[in-house]
Amino acid sequence: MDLTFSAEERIFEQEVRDFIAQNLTPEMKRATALTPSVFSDPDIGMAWQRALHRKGWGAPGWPVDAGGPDWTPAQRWIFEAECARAGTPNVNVMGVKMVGPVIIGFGSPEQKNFYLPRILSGEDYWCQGYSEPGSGSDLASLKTRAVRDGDDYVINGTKIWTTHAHHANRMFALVRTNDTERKQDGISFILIDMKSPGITTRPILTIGGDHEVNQVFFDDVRVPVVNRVGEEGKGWTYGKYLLEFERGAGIASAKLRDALKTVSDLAESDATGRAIDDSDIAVRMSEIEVDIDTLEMTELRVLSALQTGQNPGAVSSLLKLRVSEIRQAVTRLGVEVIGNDGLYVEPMRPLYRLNEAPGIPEEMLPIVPEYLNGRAYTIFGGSSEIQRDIVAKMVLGL
Amino acid sequence: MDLTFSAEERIFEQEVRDFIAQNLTPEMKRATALTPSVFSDPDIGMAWQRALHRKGWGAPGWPVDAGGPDWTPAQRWIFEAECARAGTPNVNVMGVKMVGPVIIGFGSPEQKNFYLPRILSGEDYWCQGYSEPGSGSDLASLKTRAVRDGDDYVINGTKIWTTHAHHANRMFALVRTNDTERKQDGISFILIDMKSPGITTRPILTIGGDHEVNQVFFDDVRVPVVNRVGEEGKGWTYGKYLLEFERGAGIASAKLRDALKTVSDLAESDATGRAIDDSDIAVRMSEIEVDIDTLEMTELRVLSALQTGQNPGAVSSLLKLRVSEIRQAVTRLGVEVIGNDGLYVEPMRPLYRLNEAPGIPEEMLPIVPEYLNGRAYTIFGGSSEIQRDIVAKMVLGL
Amino acid sequence: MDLNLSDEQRLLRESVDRFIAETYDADHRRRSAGDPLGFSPAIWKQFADLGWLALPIAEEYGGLGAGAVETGIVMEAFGRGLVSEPYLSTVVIGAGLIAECGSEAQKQAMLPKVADGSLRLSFAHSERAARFDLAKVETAAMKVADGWRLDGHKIAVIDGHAAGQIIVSARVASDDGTAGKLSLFLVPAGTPGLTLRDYARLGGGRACNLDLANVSLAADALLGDGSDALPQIEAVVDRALAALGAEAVGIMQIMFDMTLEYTKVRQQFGRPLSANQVIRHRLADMAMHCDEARSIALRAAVMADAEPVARGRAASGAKAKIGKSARFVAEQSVQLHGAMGVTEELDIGSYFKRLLAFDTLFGGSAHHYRRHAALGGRTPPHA
Amino acid sequence: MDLNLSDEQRLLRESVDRFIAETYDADHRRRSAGDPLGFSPAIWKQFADLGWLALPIAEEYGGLGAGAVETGIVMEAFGRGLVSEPYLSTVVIGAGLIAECGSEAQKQAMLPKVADGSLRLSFAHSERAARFDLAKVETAAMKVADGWRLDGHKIAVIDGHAAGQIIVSARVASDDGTAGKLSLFLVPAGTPGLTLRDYARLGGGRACNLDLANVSLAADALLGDGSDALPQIEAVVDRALAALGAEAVGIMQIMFDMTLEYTKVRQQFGRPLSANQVIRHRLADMAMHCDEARSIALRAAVMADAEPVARGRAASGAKAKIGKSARFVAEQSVQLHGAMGVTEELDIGSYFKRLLAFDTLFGGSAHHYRRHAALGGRTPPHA
Repeated sequence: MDLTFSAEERIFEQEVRDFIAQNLTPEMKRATALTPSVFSDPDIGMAWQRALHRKGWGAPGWPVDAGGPDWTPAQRWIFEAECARAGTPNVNVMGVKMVGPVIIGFGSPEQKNFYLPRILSGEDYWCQGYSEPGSGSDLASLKTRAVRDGDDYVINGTKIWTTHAHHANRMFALVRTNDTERKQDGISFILIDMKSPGITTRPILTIGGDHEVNQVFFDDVRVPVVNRVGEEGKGWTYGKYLLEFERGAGIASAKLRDALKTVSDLAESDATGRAIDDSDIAVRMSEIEVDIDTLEMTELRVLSALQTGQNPGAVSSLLKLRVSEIRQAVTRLGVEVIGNDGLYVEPMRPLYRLNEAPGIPEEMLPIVPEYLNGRAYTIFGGSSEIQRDIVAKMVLGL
Repeated sequence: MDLTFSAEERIFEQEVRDFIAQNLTPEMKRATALTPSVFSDPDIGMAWQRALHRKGWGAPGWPVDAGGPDWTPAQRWIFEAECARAGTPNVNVMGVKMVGPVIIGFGSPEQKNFYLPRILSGEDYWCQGYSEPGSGSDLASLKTRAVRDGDDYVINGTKIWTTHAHHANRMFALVRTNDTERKQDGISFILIDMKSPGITTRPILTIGGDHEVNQVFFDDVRVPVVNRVGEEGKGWTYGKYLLEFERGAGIASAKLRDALKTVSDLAESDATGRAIDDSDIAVRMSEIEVDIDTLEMTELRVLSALQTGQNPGAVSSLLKLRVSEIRQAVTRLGVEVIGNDGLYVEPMRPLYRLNEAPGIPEEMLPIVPEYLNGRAYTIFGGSSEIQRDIVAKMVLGL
Repeated sequence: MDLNLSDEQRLLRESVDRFIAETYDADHRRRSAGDPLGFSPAIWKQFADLGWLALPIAEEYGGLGAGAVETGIVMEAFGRGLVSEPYLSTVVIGAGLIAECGSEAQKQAMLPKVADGSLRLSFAHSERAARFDLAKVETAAMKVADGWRLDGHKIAVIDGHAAGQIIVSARVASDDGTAGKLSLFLVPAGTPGLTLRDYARLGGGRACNLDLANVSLAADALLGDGSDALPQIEAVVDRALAALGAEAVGIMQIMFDMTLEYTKVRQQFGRPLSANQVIRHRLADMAMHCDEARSIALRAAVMADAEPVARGRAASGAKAKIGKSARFVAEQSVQLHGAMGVTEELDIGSYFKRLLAFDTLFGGSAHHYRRHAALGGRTPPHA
Repeated sequence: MDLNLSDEQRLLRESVDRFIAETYDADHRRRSAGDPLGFSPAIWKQFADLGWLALPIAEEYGGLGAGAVETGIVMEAFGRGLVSEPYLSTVVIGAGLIAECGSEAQKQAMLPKVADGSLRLSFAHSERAARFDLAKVETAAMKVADGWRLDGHKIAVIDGHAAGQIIVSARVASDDGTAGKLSLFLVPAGTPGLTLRDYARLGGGRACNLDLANVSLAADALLGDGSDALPQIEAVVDRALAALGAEAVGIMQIMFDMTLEYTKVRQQFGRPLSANQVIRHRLADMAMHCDEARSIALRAAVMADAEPVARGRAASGAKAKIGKSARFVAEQSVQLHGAMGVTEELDIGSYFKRLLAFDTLFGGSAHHYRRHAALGGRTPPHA
């Protein structure tokens, strides 16, 4: 039992480091640091996606025949850890990690041939149309309707909390194609061109002042039936597959460690009057660091099980809950570290393109928006209350 | 708006202090300090009851014609606060505060004449027969049965968690006299002589090693029908009255402050290596002190409302929850203050009658048992979970 | 012993409650959020007319001679309305410092103007390196022939842009080169060498950073007689903490009320959110936190004129406890509002930010529990 | 990178699990609770026969040369069984100190005896005034003509009554009167001047206070060469923390399992406790805490031989984190067992006390988070 990587893995680690050193520009790094959101703006994120794609690393989780790099679980770990440490931008996860695997699993040959290369290359930018006003964590209650008319579906309704809909040229959506007794059975999974007539987008500012999510309206939007993935009425199944695909592949500790380091660096700087000399802040820094150590060990336990083909079991279901709580703890500590400078509000976005020097040290700018926006960690993607319901039922068998 | 007492109230305060100075012996004070339970042993508690009775203060909450002292809410506050500060023993609350008010409210003239003076004088010692094995917080599910036979009820069944049943000569109990659709309707309130044939008592040691509670078995125990209080089948109503009687009269902050002072004194002593110099302990001491300040203000707000005849409203319903949590926080801090000496277990009871000097400073002896026994604060008398259910329903209207 | 409101206090509460309900709706807030002034001079005038600006000022200077309890009544309602007028800066802190430290002439000159609404004040004290240590001031004041010269940097100067006079704390350089006494100076807006960098403040209103470069002041700019002003600053900040606590209570209560209502109305999985036991218990806890905050804020107000240790412990205890409670109520209000809670579309987000700003101002819970312990003789203040 | 158990480790786990399941039932515990020895010499012999006493001892001294992971496997099962045999005192701490500090002759003389079960050890280090500061020792050792003289008082000497040799820490008086080096001395049971005051230990087993009054020891009673032993004590205590963490994980898991089962079976208001959402969520949190404790305990074990800062931070981080998690799981297990949970009638109470003792041993969460921060260069250790 040991925590060190093998010689081959260390060679791979060096390859990742070299790649990052050659491709991560100072501008990309700074823009990422100054983004108070988990989503990088496309100009930053897609530049990084193109670099990854040139190297053949455009979609680490995909099978080889779809264009994936055929990494072991340990290699994926190393890649994610090095990216987090270096502060690389986030790519379009809705493409690479969400719709991509669904198309790979259930798409037609034509869909695979058309869409997958465009995800890898960064030509397409995807958004996700799941939530609707009023649906909340009860996703199956969705009401956006797709009615068959010849070779098209005609879509009417609205989606909300649509991350980067204002940047995306494509959306994958769950829509109601049938009224069935069991609500889940009437849902289909459909791919929509965002330039289709009848689509309008309304920005929603987050509590931190960022334009990240939107409401999208569909007014007699025609989508060819061939854009449906898989069978009609099976959309719910594909949506769930997507969640399972992600399961066990979660590598959150490295990013959290990087986020904590940002806060720790601030706390050790004169800009905060050396907040770290406040014993409360020092001790809470340790508490969070140990929580991240714990999370990392859990992730490595899962990884070890995966490496030898075992099922990691219940443990990975518990991770989302802790990850969101730790993220919130990091952002909260950040706010306390910057003290009075947390009163400063910078309304302009993106922060990495401000025209004049802000009233507080630049590196403090994302701290308060990150805390504010981070309240969503325990809400989006199934609230923590729902997650605990699921753990009780699925993991504890209650 | 002010926190100071009036001239008359200050005179009363002095009278209480004088009374305590003249009647609280060093032995009583020491025994109280060394009792890791909220219940004083009868030899201590009843000695204090007799002293109070001589002064006419045997039952502060009773009406004058029943033998109460006719105090204002402020006087009751002052009395409780001074007693807590001085560390007086607890009297038999099951008599004075529980069965007494029920007899006053619903008892027959014969019952009042017989029982009330014996409670005041300390001649009778009462225990409460409510809970049964399996009933838990669902009290109405009780099964102990009283069957009418001539002028007697014949009682069979068992009660549990009966505090000081091994000391008491009388029990008031809820028993089932009828099977009714609504479980609550078949319950009667009955007074039982503990020397009746057919009663046996089994001690249950608490987690702290104290003999405080018991299981009591009834095997064809005959109780005269005249020992029933009020109407048959109305016992549930009387039991609820008892809870309401207590409402608004809760003065817990003074005792908590005294308990915290004990821990604080230990923390400032060399016996704990001056635990208070540990900033964590100092800060947590402040946290608890502020919680007690808060509770005291809430109690004084209730008292102010009562003084002017207003209904204190919802606020008092929230108090039990906080009182039990603060109590647990005090006992927990105590354990951390004494450090390694908390590993010492003293199995002998009562602690104030040990034959030889213990292996740790005497004043530390009750600390760990108090923490252990104190886990019951959030369980007995309706668990905190039940209390929150009640607050949501009754206070928030949910 | 009586914690019931007096008749006058009840009338004051009704008056301010009514005003807030009528004036400060979401529309008003949206308008003033975009306003570079950050508050309304017209409303300020109304405050003056209603007597609120005169409340804690002594009667001999045109005030009403009321106390911290009355200030608390006003501030609690201001919290509910997310009022951004510079009341705390001007009336509680500014006028408070002048009353504590000022010479008779200074009091005569300024306090009546505060009371009648013609003078607004601001307190420039915080510096970046000091964090929340009130004694740590590096801004330097030098005695010169015709008065004083000030140099230094201040941050988080609440409402500085709106003030006719800014009260600036500085160390007076002593002759022997040791750190001198902490003194307060009146710096009129627009004084040469004074640069304000104004910004929108978290939770509403505005604040600024302030550079003092070779700022020349007349001899009478010194507030009072030049004795060390730290005790007076502490007294005034303690009263500010009590006032802020009351404001936080107002915010917590309205967030709780809104959340309680929302959970009853909002349906998920075919039933209201409030049908979930977990949410019912959470709401019970929120109710408890609101009530506790109310009690301890009241205590800080009632103790606002007690001797310094008792006053300071009451004020810090309240700031610390309300900080914790407010955080719980605020975070859970957002959580239970779901995705809508984390947008700028609902008021709940605005209240959330105001409570976050509350927690920051003058230091958070950990800082004030530590001060509470230190004032109680339990730990060295630096720990 | 591989956190799967090796085949040997899996076999060890199966063997110790089986032994615990067969031997340590509630009856066994009730018998041994009344026993003045507090453990069973016959079982100790079985431990020796099964090789567990030899586990972490180097092969050249009759051991198996295993590491902290193997110790953790044993300790986790011991936690489940509430084992009261002096394993930690003898094998982890006692043998560990001898291996770290002892001369070759001392190792040769004692380690094989530990491995074969014929020598039990105990570590007398804590003093009342020191609290949990490992460096704070007032017990004095004086060099005398024919050896050493020891005077002082020790408390919380775990398993002291059962030890053939007690390892006593003391300051060696230096010639110039300054505080001398921290040294360790082997004090055989029954040495004149040594008084044990033996008592039942919270959560099972026994401990004692120890008075040393003019205790004369031979020259070779000094463990090792007399250089300051603090670094070695810290290394061994860090390994003890890892072992205790594993023990706590075993206890937490069984408490959780028992509580989960109980809430499914126990009916209130006509349905099982586990039908309540609040209780379901609580159980989910308990499961999470158990799993987190397992991860961080494993980390402390895997890091047990790392360089001192990394090792110390891993050990203190684990002690602190498991302390918090264990407290939650223990308190909630009692809470959910209701009134029966706060009696001596159910095992849950015994496990509860053992976890409370765990939290006390070598200092609680606050102490260890502080050490973690200090070792990370974040705060002075005294803060």
